[in-house]
Amino acid sequence: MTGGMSGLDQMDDLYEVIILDHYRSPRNTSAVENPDIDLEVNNPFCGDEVRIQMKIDRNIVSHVGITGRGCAISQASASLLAELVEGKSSDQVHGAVDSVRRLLKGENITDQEADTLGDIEALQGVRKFPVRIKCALLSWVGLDDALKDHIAGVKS
Amino acid sequence: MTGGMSGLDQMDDLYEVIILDHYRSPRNTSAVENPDIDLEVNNPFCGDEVRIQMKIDRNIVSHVGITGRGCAISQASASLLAELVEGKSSDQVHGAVDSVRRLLKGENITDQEADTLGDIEALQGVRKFPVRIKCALLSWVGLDDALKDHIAGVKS
Amino acid sequence: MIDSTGNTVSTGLNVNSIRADFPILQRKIHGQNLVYLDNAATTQKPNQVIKSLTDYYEQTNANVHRGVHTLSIEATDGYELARSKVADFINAPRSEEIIWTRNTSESLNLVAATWAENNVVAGDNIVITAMEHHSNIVPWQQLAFKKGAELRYFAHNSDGIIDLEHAMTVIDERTKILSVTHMSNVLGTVNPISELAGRAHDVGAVIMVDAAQSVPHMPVDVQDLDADFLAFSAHKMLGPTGIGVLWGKVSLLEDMPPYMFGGDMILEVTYEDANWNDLPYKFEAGTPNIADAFGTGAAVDYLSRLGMKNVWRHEQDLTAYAMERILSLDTVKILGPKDPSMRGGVISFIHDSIHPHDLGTALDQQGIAIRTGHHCAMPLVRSYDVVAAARASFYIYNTKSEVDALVNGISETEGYFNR
Amino acid sequence: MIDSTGNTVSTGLNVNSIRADFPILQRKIHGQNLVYLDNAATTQKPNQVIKSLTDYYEQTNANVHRGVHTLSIEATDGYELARSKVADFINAPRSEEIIWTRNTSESLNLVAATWAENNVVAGDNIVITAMEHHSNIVPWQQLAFKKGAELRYFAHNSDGIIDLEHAMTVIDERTKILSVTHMSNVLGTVNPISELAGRAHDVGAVIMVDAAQSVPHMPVDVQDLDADFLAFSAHKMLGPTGIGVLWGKVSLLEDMPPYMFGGDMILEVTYEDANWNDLPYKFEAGTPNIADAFGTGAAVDYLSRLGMKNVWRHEQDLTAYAMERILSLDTVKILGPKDPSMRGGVISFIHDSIHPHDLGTALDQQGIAIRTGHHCAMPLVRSYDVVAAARASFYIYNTKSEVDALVNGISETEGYFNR
Ligand SMILES: Cc1ncc(COP(=O)(O)O)c(C=O)c1O
Ligand SMILES: Cc1ncc(COP(=O)(O)O)c(C=O)c1O
Repeated sequence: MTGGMSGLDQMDDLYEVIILDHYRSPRNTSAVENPDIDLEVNNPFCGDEVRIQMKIDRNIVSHVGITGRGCAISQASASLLAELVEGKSSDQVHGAVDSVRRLLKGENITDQEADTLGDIEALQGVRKFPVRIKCALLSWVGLDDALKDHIAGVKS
Repeated sequence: MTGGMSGLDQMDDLYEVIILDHYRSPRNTSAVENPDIDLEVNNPFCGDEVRIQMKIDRNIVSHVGITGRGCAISQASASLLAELVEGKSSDQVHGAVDSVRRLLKGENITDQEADTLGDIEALQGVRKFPVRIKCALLSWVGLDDALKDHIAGVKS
Repeated sequence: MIDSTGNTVSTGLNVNSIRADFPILQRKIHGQNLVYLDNAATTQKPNQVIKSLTDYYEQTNANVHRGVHTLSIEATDGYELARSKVADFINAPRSEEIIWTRNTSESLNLVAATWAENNVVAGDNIVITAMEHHSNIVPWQQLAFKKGAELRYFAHNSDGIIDLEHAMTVIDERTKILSVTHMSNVLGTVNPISELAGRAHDVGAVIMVDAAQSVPHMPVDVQDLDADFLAFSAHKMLGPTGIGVLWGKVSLLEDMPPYMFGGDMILEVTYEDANWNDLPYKFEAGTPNIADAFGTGAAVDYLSRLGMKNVWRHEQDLTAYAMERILSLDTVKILGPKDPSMRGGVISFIHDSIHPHDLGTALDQQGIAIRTGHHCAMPLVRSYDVVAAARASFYIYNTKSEVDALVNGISETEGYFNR
Repeated sequence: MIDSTGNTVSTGLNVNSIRADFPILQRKIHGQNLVYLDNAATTQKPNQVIKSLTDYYEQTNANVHRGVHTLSIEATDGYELARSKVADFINAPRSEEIIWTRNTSESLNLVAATWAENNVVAGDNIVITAMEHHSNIVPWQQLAFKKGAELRYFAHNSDGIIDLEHAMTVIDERTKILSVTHMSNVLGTVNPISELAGRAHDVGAVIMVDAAQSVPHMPVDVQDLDADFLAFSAHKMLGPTGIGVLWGKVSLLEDMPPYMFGGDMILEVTYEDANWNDLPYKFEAGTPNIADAFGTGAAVDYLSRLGMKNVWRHEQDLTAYAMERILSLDTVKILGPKDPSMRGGVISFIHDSIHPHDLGTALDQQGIAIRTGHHCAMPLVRSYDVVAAARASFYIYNTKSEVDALVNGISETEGYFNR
């Protein structure tokens, strides 16, 4: 069997070069000292686990560290997230999560959103593999919830 | 539709003339005073009920009274039972119940058994209608159990 | 309007073309055409439903959920699509409110063993009607025994119409749950669910609807009914055996403990403990009845295409005709409402000289299938001072000429036994 | 002996002719031939089983029990015939010991909620292995919580072979029930049931066998095993989804309270109380899954015709071949016994660089269906320090060339991810 016959090239949309690169060399993997947010999210069905640590300075994500184990999609997605959120305000993070959600649902995103997401647009290939969407969203949804809780906690 | 077209004549084996006669004019229906056995058997699924009262003198059934409501088969069978058991010993009754059971299962019975059963052989048409066998056996099985219990009670 | 074959065509159902969808209607019974009038027990299945099962097994079969392979993904999608079809069919607000069970009986048991188990305490009461099916009596009886609660019945009149005033007094502040049949499988009575729901909610109780005989036969809208739980079986509505539905409000379902444990209903398990998956999976332990969920979806499609209003009108029409024809015999008494417009297509009757069992055998000889006995409603049937009744019940494929066959069949039987 | 197409013919199974009975094997997945290796999740169905369902719905369909009409009588006879076929298949002494359930999970829950509910008290213990499926963990966990009893596990070694000596000490005088998988759905290990049964009986405990993975694949004789209860699912042995079996000894079943209430499980009901029907009906509330009982009978017929010894030999042969081929990859580790003769046709494996989920997607692109994840045995899978594994599992229609396709598929996937 050759690569062509085996049909694996049909997975190229799922496993974009950027995705595989982040999977193999995840960014921001070092632990964060005294994190304001320290979160473990997992999808027990697939066996994906991600740990997200962050420092928040006046609503700005100043430092992110991400580790985990799981499939290429969940781990690359978490690494892309780490890259994006550093230096962003909680509102900006929330907006980005929203964009990613819509991107994966196959809804249109604006050019401006696309600009913000940058490399993350590579995740859109996951749409063709609906069972893998959960993997892609895992860290985003977890982070969004944690950030909201954190902000609410600081305010109260 | 005529009787022939409707196929009802195929029921003639089930509703033998003797059966219908016993159904319409059941024998031994008067209540027994101070019965030694007073038994109600019923099949709630079909809605068949039979009450059996008997006096037993030194192992001999001296007097039987049977009442009930239910389908032609259950009621005729009970009436046939009443006719047969009067004057019989408990062993003879037990033997007759056994013959009836085998008759309805489609097993062979001896000429002597057939002699004993007499009119009761008319029940054998029920074989072709297996769901009705329960109706035919209702009073026989109940009586057999009750008689055994009675004998055991007298002995102990 | 009645066409040349005696079939109703005025009710919006084309019965001739419907009949062509049901292979079993070609069967001969004792050499006669099958006249199937046992629909309250279970209905027959159209080709469309049978084919949905065959297609599933020939093309899609796989275990659902969590599979990454194509068959598993397709099976999961189809299984969930069927769930959302059922949700639409009864106008459930959300698809995850539809729990697949084995049948109506399991749906009722599930609520008794989880919601009621958690909410009913000694001194409380549970209220049902005096015309319930055993499946809507015994789970509550047992729960009441266990909890030291009281099981209360409210009355109906001799026509089988429930006494709303009595109901309003029976339901009181200690009532925790009211469980009521939407339509009686013996009397045909259709009960006023939303009035009862109003009263239940006023006293802080919940209302469960046994819709085994309504969802198959009339438009049912859980929001209109103002119900909290509702149960029915696919096999009574053209669908396969072995699958039923419990609908419940999300807010109630979320607070309930699981009924069974294992497989898909779990989120995480350690050697020490476990926690539960989201709705509806929390209530679906082990491999579900996937094929029959597909079949239920096909049954819902079939009925939706006909339109439930048309189905209901057809049955009412047939019932009115049948009551008139049966009563013309003079030897037969019909149980339940005299006014056909107050009832569904179920007619239980008692012959003045022929026992139901003998009548059933004699009709079967003529190809006519009716049910006889207590119809799993012994206390009700006995309240009419009989231990058994005969029952004819109709569905979309039945015709007036089949009603005629029934009436002729009874006459023939009279002739036979009076010979 | 391997024929020209690479199919095993030495094991007494004619795999080519078997394959012709399974319509789904003609399916193309992403343009490739389907290679179905997810049989431990559910098996495919032969025409004979599919046809039994179609025949039932086209010719026989009716509600069972107590019907006097022909269809109901035929449906009842067929339903009971299927029960006795199942009894024969596992050598149950009596047909009424076979209770129809939805699946293995329900069978296990039933025993936990009835027998164990009645017999386990605070301070008692329940013993299971550390390799159970969630369905054989969580019902006991919950019961132990409720009763203040202890749930004990006994160990297995790194090869997945249980430690009998340890088991003998874990089982003690306070053990009320031992519930053990006959064959692990992750490791393939076949456990020594009769030894465990001996120990259980010595201390006065009963033993329940989770036979979900054994009855479909090997000869199982409940009397030889010396078991008290045994559970399995039709869908894992060529049969339809939505039906399973609980077998139990009559003496135990008779003393157990019912699990669900309603419909057929009742002998008599009054407004005040109810009493129960005989076995097996006491445990079958409501309209049963009649059609799928017919289908289960057809599945049992199919397997009996092949002979369970031949089925087992075929799978062992295939497993030995597959282990050798997979291990030749060097990148893959196999869980469970290294000796193929000690295991059934289930191979769970872990790739040293490709996550099971990615591997599953890539194999699916090549038409190969495997399962990935925790296989409903989270605690076990985690004990190997992973959260997920890939699993290939075999059945009567699988061939050595399909094993080759799997191995090639893994290589292709390595190539793809290392590009
Ligand atoms: C060992 C074992 N036990 C129990 C089960 C549960 O079977 P079901 O999902 O049919 O209830 C399975 C199936 O996954 C199994 O493999
Ligand atoms: C009113 C009513 N409730 C409940 C049931 C029980 O339904 P099932 O046997 O499908 O559980 C029936 C069916 O006989 C019924 O008619």
